[in-house]
Amino acid sequence: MFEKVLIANRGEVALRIHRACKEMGIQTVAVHSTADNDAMHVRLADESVCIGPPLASQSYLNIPAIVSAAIIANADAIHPGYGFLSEDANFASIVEEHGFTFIGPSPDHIRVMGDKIAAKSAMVKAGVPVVPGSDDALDNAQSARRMADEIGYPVLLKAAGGGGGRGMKIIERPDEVADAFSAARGEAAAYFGNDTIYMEKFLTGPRHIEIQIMADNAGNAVSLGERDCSLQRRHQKMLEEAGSPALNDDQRKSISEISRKAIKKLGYRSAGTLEFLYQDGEFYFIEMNTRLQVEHPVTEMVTGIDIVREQIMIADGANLGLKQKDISISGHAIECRINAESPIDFSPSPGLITDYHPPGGLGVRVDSGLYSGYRVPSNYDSLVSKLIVHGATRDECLMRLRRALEEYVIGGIETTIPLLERVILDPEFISGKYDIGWLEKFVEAEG
Amino acid sequence: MFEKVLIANRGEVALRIHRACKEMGIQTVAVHSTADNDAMHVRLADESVCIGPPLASQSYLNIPAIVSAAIIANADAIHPGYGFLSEDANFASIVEEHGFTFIGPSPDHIRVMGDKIAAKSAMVKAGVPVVPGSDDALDNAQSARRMADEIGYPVLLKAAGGGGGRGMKIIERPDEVADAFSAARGEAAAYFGNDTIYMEKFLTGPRHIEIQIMADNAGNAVSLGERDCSLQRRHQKMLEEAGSPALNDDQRKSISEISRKAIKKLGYRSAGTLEFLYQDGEFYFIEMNTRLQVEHPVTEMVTGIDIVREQIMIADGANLGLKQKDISISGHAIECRINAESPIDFSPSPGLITDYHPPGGLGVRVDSGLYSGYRVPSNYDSLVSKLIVHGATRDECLMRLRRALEEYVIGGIETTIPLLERVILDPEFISGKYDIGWLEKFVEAEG
Amino acid sequence: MTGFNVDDELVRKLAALLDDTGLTEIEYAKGEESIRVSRGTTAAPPGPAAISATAVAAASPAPSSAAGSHPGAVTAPMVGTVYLAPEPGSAPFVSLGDMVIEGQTLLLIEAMKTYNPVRATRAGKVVRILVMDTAPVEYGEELIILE
Amino acid sequence: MTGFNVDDELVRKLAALLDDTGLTEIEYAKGEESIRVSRGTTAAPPGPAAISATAVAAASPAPSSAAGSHPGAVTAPMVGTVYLAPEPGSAPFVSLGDMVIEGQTLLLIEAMKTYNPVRATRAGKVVRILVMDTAPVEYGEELIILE
Repeated sequence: MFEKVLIANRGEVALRIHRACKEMGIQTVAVHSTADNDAMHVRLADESVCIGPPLASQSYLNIPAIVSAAIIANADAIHPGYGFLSEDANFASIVEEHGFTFIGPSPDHIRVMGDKIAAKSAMVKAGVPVVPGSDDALDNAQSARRMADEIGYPVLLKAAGGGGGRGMKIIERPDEVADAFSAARGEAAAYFGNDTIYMEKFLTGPRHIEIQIMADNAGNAVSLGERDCSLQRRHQKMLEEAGSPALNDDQRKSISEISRKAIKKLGYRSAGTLEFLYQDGEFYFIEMNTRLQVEHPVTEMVTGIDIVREQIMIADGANLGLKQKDISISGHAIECRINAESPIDFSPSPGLITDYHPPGGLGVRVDSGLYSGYRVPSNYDSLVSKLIVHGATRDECLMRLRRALEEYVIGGIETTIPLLERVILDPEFISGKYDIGWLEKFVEAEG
Repeated sequence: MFEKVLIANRGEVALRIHRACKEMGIQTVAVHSTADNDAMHVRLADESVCIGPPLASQSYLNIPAIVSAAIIANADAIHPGYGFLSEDANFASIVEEHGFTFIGPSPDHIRVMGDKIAAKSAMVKAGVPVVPGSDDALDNAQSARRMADEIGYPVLLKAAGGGGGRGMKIIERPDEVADAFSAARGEAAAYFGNDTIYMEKFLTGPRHIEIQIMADNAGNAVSLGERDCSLQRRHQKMLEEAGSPALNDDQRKSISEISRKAIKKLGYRSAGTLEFLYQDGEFYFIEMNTRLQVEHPVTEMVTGIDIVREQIMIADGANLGLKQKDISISGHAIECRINAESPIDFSPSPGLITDYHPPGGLGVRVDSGLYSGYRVPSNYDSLVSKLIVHGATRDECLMRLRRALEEYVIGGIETTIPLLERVILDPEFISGKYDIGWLEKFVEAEG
Repeated sequence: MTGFNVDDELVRKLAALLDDTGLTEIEYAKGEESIRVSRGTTAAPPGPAAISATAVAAASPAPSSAAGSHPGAVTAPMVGTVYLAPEPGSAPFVSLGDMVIEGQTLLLIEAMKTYNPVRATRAGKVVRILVMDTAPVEYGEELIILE
Repeated sequence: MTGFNVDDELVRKLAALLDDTGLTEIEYAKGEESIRVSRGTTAAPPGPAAISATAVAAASPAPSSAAGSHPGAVTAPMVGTVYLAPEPGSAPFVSLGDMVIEGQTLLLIEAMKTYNPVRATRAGKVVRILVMDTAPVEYGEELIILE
């Protein structure tokens, strides 16, 4: 087993990794910028190395600094966390070239999944459903009509050179195809100087559902079930559930098994997540994250599996101690992301934490580097705490979440707790009937 | 369902009950002495009523004050917690006479189990093993010898009128019986004016193992498995485990089933605990607690069952939603009791909490009313926090406990955290080979 | 051994200097001798406000602490329901402006069907009646103020 | 024993100087005599001390914050290993007491097999060398002090 692991990240995930290491008897090295001298994981780590100034490009994204720190601290392995260098295939290669173990998948898998086209193509080959559409440009209105009839309405026309909605047309009915096609082509030519047009299925109100997978070097692969991350604002997830209130057992087993088989076929190693859009009983692969996810704790709460511990074990060469039949989902879990920002206009709110009291009791977990007297730096992501709650049922979980949010005291800065409290009291949210556009509408309606 | 529950207790258990109520949509009424005006559960409760001065006899043991508070607050039910009035059959009767529901067993069951002789006799009838011995006085050395041969050596002679070790003799071998009997009789006569002598089996190094049971009004009864509470100092439990490191699966199933059948036969209702001494593969019933136990969370962690919630449901007339076959034990859990006292000489250490930061992350639960700026009153029990940790295995649980104790910051008062940290590093403790005398020896050896 | 010969006067003088100047530490050395005096800042308790932010208001007012109470306040000796008159419809025991003597019954508190008289702890004039008839009261709650 | 003859006036003067300058400590020594006065910052943040009680010491010293660093300090621009001489066995780039000019190489920091010269940011005299040859350094760590 590794004797010493360097944690190439900051904030709550650095603390998460530190805790997993300590629980395995592994020493930890925290690397940090000067803005994080007083961060909790830096204080708790066995060793710490300052690697640069606050600017991430000169510290948490600074590959030579991180590798040098690993060398001088004599670490055995590097855990990249999420964000920063966690999906940088080049970083993973350099780490391995210097004789350290990268706690994650192979650089090749990171590279393939980092390229959306290559990832989609690899997943199609591995039997994973993707958003139906034309891989080639549409020549004329007739071929557009044929394609639309094949995919099923509504469909979306997109300009190859495009963006910003220009050249995009939604087609609801067959008789709209011809006009829409020429309008889209005209706009595309006018705005981008390129009239190439593609078509794909248009999802009117999809949910974001993802599958947590885990695989070892020996080809064993398991699925730890789904997470529903449809509650998003500007593509940022705010609250995640396991399991999804939208799926029945057949659906969750089916997509779970499709994902498991795919990563087994791909020869993937370590933890990873397949992200899907889900609508009307169908799943459409969008991308794969080749790293730990922010929302991994909800899966830990319902499966009882310590995902970071398993990552470290697999990186150390151990085989998965679990088979698919050993994995059972127990109860329901929800994670709330608590950000240091205004719950009204989402402006950042860094600063001194004057009071801090996390909720406790049965079924409540807090992953946070906050403490009373800590100063939240203005240089990084605003995520300062994750509140994760487990219950025997979704109802019980929601009631527990409500009382836990009420108990949570974070003084001195603004946080998104008041918004979360309002969201979980909303009847639509409680009913589970929300898609990826729901939160934006909720926030607008409030404003 | 109840609309409003009055919590007739203080400290962490009052907070525990408050949380369970809030998670069931039930309003809470905190009753408190003037020493607890600033207690966390008083602050969090929907309503609070001051019922008297700090002295427990005039507040938390003051039945008229508590019942009056229930009347003026218009509560539906009263939860007694543990300690104070929780095992006072008279209180339970008065509560019921005034039209409130007592969240616990019937007054009759409390009364029977509160009388050690009656409890033992009821348990014998219900098929529960007890410490073998003479129910009647021993007439002479010959009958003492016969009894000792029957029970098996070593045995203990006890004076009926006795106490303080006077008149007590341990007999290791048959040839010691005659001398020991006359010596014990002589001492008993001299010290207590009563030479009546009983005999029971002498346990040289027992463990304290208890079974958590739960039963409803319809006669459904389940066992939630065992807890090992052998780590004690002066009969005060300090750390509890579920399951016991001393039992194999057959043993735990056997005593669990014996206990379940007994309470079913007794027609018991609500949560309860059968306490046993355990030695050399045999269990000996000592007493039954007809209330919630301090250490109930370890059982919650391994079964996933919210015991306080079930208590409330049963009191409200619901049947147990569980059958014995639905109950499975998952992983291992340990609770540490953190007391406001010196970890060296155990002198009380009440006072102002200047810093407070509980540990977080996966598998860690904290039940505590402490907060930064709170003043621990000197009037009550020194228990100020319970740290409960769960792991897939006992080893994982111990490693997690270690890192959680390291993270825990309680400033301004002395606590038993340093002692707990030393205990869990001790090889004998880690091996699980400790009996009810172990901790006293450990503390002495340290001193 | 000569041991120390601690100079009381000097320590007291330096302590006074700390006070006057607001310093937290003074250290002074000369040859082999040195002295250092310091005073830790008395830390203000950070806490309660934090929690209270989440606490909901209690249904009944919190009892006034002894420190804050009026010197002439008569407080509730028990939880219960206040009765200002001996029977429904009859005149109250006391009214605003009444002069009362020590031991005079001011009101009743009913607790578990028992009516407990609350008596004046001293002679004086009833200047405030803080509770309504049939109101619930907590232990320690102020009922009447005598002057 | 003669004891001290603490100079009130001096203490008061230094206290006033603390106020004026915003310093938290002044230490002064002359021959056998020395004096130090300090003032704790009022309202110190409560947190870090609490946590640090559980934190283990870092392997390498924490970098001095900008506020506390010596004005003539040359700090490490990167993490790495210090080399005080261009090659093993050769003379060091600089020695104590040397006068250096701006831009002169003071030492090398090796990071990922690259040797990066650390140069004097100003002319001056080398009054302290704070690192040993082949020592690991953090970003921002003080290496050499020029005066």
